[in-house]
Amino acid sequence: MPRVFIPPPMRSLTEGEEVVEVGGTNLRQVIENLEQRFPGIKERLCQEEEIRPGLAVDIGGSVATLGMLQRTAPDAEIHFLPAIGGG
Amino acid sequence: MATADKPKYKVIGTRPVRHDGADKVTGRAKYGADIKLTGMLYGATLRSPHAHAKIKSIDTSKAEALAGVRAVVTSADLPEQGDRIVELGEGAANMRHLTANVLARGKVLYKGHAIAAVAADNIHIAEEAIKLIKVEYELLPPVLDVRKAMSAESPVLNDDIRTESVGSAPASKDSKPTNIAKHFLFEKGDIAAGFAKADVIVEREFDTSMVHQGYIEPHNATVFWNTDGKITVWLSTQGSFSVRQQTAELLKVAISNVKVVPTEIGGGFGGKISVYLPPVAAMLSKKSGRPVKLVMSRTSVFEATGPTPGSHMKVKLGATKDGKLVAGEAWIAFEAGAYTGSPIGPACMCVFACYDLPNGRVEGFDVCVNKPRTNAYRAPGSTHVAFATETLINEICEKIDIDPADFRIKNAAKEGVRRVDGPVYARVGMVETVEAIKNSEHYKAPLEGKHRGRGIASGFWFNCGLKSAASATVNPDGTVSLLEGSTDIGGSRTGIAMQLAEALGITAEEVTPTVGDTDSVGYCDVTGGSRVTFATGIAAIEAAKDIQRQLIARAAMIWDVDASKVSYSDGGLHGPAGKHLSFKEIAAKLHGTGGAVIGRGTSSEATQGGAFGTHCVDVEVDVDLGKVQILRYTAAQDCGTAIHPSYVEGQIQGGAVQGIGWALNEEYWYDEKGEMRNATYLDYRIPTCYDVPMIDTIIVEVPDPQHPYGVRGVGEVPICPPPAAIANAIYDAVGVRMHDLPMSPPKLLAEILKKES
Amino acid sequence: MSGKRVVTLTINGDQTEVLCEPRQTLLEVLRNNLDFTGTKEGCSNGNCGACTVLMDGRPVVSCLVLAVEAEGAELRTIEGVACGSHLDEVQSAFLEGAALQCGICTPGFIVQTEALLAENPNPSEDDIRFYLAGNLCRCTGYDKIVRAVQAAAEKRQVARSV
Amino acid sequence: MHAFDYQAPTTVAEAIQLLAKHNGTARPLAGGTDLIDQMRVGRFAPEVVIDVKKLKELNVLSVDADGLHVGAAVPCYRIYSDETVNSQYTALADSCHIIGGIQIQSRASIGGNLCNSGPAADSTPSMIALGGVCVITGPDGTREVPVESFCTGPGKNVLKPGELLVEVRFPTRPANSGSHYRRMIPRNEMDIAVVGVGASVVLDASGQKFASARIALGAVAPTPLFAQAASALLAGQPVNDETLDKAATAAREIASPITDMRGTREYRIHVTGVLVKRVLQAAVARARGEDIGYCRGH
Repeated sequence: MPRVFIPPPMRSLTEGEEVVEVGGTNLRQVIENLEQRFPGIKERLCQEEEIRPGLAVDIGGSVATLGMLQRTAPDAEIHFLPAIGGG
Repeated sequence: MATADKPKYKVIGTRPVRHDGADKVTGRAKYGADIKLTGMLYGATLRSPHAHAKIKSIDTSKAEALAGVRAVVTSADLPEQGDRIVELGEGAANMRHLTANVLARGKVLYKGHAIAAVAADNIHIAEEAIKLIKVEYELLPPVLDVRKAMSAESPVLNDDIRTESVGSAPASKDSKPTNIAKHFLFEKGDIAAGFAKADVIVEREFDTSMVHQGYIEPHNATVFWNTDGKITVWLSTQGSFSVRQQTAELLKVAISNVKVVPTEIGGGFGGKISVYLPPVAAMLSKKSGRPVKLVMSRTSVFEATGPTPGSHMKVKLGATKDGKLVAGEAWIAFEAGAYTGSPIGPACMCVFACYDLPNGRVEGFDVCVNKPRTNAYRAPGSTHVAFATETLINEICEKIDIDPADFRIKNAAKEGVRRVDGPVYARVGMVETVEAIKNSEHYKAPLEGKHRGRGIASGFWFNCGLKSAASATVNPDGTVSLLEGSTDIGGSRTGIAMQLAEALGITAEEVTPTVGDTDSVGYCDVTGGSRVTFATGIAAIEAAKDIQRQLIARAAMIWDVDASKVSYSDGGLHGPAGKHLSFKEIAAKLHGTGGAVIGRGTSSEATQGGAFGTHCVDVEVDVDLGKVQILRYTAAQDCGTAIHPSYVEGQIQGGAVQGIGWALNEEYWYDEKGEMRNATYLDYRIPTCYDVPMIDTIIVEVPDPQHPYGVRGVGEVPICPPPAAIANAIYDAVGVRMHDLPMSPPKLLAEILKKES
Repeated sequence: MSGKRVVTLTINGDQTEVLCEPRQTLLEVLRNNLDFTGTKEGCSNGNCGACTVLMDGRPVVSCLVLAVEAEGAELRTIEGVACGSHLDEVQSAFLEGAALQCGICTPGFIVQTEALLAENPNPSEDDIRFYLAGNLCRCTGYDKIVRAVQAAAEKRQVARSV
Repeated sequence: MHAFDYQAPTTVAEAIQLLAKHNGTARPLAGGTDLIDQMRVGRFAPEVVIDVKKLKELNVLSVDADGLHVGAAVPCYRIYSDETVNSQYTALADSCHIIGGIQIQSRASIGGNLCNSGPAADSTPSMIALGGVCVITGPDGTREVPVESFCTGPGKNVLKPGELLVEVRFPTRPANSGSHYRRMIPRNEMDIAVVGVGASVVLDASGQKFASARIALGAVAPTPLFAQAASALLAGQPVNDETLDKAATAAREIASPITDMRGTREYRIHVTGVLVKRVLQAAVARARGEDIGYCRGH
């Protein structure tokens, strides 16, 4: 199952868990399943069913470019990070 | 320097003359300010003389009455935006802030903040009209220091900003507004246990001043709002699609009503992404019915575009006596400027990114102050933190008596290492760049002479992928016309054309690249993040593959064989029984075999691995004046695969010299009223060619597996190491450690005198 | 009293008349009135050199010259550097040496280099850097520009000795 | 830019008549490298701009029994290209070589530099050190003012409405003399002096003692300063570190600089001492006929 790394401000929702294993073959499923287990988490990550602007999701070392549709490999690590712009 | 098993390329790695070269050495190339349209009016902008004030009233009547004035606009002419956050390709923007930055609404938040604009028959009339606009202000105390801005007593700039974080609960609208727009926290391992294992711990505080990208071409925009509602924008920009979206959102018109025609662009470095002039010129055009051109003055470019933040940082590192890093901690506050949006996120993610740090904690703050809203500048945020970390690394090396190159190699980030912010590195080239420096003639050469010193430092940038599109049409003479949408700041169209040529087996000269407007080419994200040669390159390669597929079908038709029996390689088609058609031969047969062949390609999923660089510098310090001369400079960088080595070298050299400027003399110098007192090239001192030596480059090639030819972006990384490398060299020369950028003569002299007494 | 006047001057060998106001700089008149937009505007106060033109053989920043002062002057702009369709040595050295990135400073550098090489056909690296210090480039770090000037000087020396 | 009239008189009399007629609302234009920018940013808005480059008296660059005559409109490049200036009035050549870049030097004049009356003007300390005298012509005739008395404040000088600076005259250089100007700038070119020092020295026949000296300072007070006490104390003293240190200390004492974006007060005072010593050393070397190996800019 993908391993989701929980940013510190959300750990109050995960009872302090820093890494959560949760099923799903794309990001939408992963976030829905997270929400099932830890209600309130989706609102922190999403706005109108899309990833919040300003937030980047790193899946298996690559920044997700397909948003909620991005595939999540069974062994993937998922990180929520500040979005990065370049010069 | 290349890896041993480097693939054989025909075009990649050669140095053709760039396709836009002839126009640029003869003065024919058209940049934004060169646009001239029939009936065009010239605009001028009224800007705030105050750093922080409420606007009580604006009276434009006298300006409107001046002969030759055709239109006047204020923020009242732009639609209300409400609380909308919009993703703009390379970052999200709060539209309320974006529109207020374009034309102040209710408040001015920095000196130079645009308030109103005029379009007139010529620039002189427009400038006279500006003086006739009367604005009544209620002055507010300016907030200029990042730490003071964070205190509870500080005046608050924006009444709609509350602290946000990744994954934080949305703040209640009833809570008190603050200047701290963002707060990020990253943790890895056990920080206390880590420091407990350390034999040596160093902790220092660092300050850096706000600095500007300093591109030589001022911002510009020429806009015509036609009677059918179609708006055409000509300008120099790093992203025509981003300008289209920002302009449409700011004017609240459909994206399809805005066409952006990118001109040649005179430098950007991250500063020509945000929109300042197009919506204003658009409204002036709508009101006057004529095309309107706006061009910023150099002073406005400094005062009112998007420099990179000043910062205050506290960084602590611990290592064992045998030279292993065990823990690191960083506290970083960035001046966002008037509105949120500093690169504090990447700064937090970069601060320890060069190293395998088992235990780390990084906290960062994005803080509003009465200075222009900051924007991206070459590896945004990474140079600040490299200055801190890389000088601490050398301090540790001195304490435990280990060569700074060896220490870096021993602790380098490499494949499989987890960054403090979480992700794990794929194949990267940090070790290779330090080794390249360690083995360089420069590093091995003895440095003699009084008050001379040598320093090294490393730097990191992520490099991004994002979205690109390209199309390519085969011409009957066996050449290809390539159309892509990445505005070309430094020769990228040639780098992209070379990848297409390589994929088709033709020469770079046989490809004619054009940067298209937003109506003629598929969506491309901005030219930034060192992404264009990578991602638009992939799109061009995909277009080449699409051409190959179509040509295979044509050849199969000509030879009357099944397409599966035809292949494309070495610049031609191969069929059964030795049948062969060169690219040129098949190109000549297109008209009779079904007409045009147009290849299309996009790139959206590929994201780059990071890039590293390590620099070595020799300096000489005039200890009586505190002035530093750069004697020798060598920069090594992992470029994956260098497509056009001359332009790879050029990026590294240019980035290094920008970093030298940042290190020694560049700064926004504010008086207590919040006025930038050095908003000219005379007193904002970017290096001249008399300030720097030749910049030697070592191209390290550790191919990025995510790109067919192994490209890694080049542009960002070279600005990161210079300030730290120079600080380390200054220490080697005169024994003082500098923690404050720029390391200008008065500051360095004060430290030298302190040490002597 | 501040009325327009006709200024007669020679630009790249062609005599030209232009109607302008005293307050118009030579840069503005070249670009806006005469469409010589190869001369670039970077700072308008003489610090970047992007607007360099040769006036009676001397390099000047055209942002700090009034157009009316150019009455009777001989100007050479970037548009007059190439000989017909042939690039001159400086232009081709900049191209071959990749001495430009964004290109906005390039016309100023090329015109200033023409002045340098006219005055000093065999400049040292220090001579080159000193002479070009009034031209700012933010992209290249100057390395390839200085090398291109060296290459152009060499090429001219060779051409002369043949 | 605001609207103005442009006049290009061909005689000094005509120029003075124009200046007098417009009584303070006209400004002379020589190289324009200060004036045009000042008009662009609105610091000055003269009704008439009087181009003085067509006046032959202001284009004089010659030597006679009275010494060197430099017309107020002679551009820097002509000055440093002149053999006499280069060999005898070297401080002036030093200054003219570093005012702006080469392009600026094609136009900028020492007359303009002086009349702009900036505290940091690069040529003024050299002119003071070389004993320059301003020749001023106006409706009431011609008068002479030593360069050190010309500036009266930042942007202010002794010129009365209708008066025009025609030339600066420098006395003939004595034997065993040398001069130098250098400045501290953060970059190596294209900067305004943080501190500028000009000095002229005359040595005795042995070359080991100062006969006399003139030291001038820029950017450390509202006007460029003649460091009278520092200059006077050198007379008769041996050329050694101790003597130079004394002069440096005396020069520092009259410095009253401000802190601004170019440097702090403390820094400027310190640098005044450093540069006085370095400039005197170079002037001495030149007086002895030695090559000072001076590197332009840094």
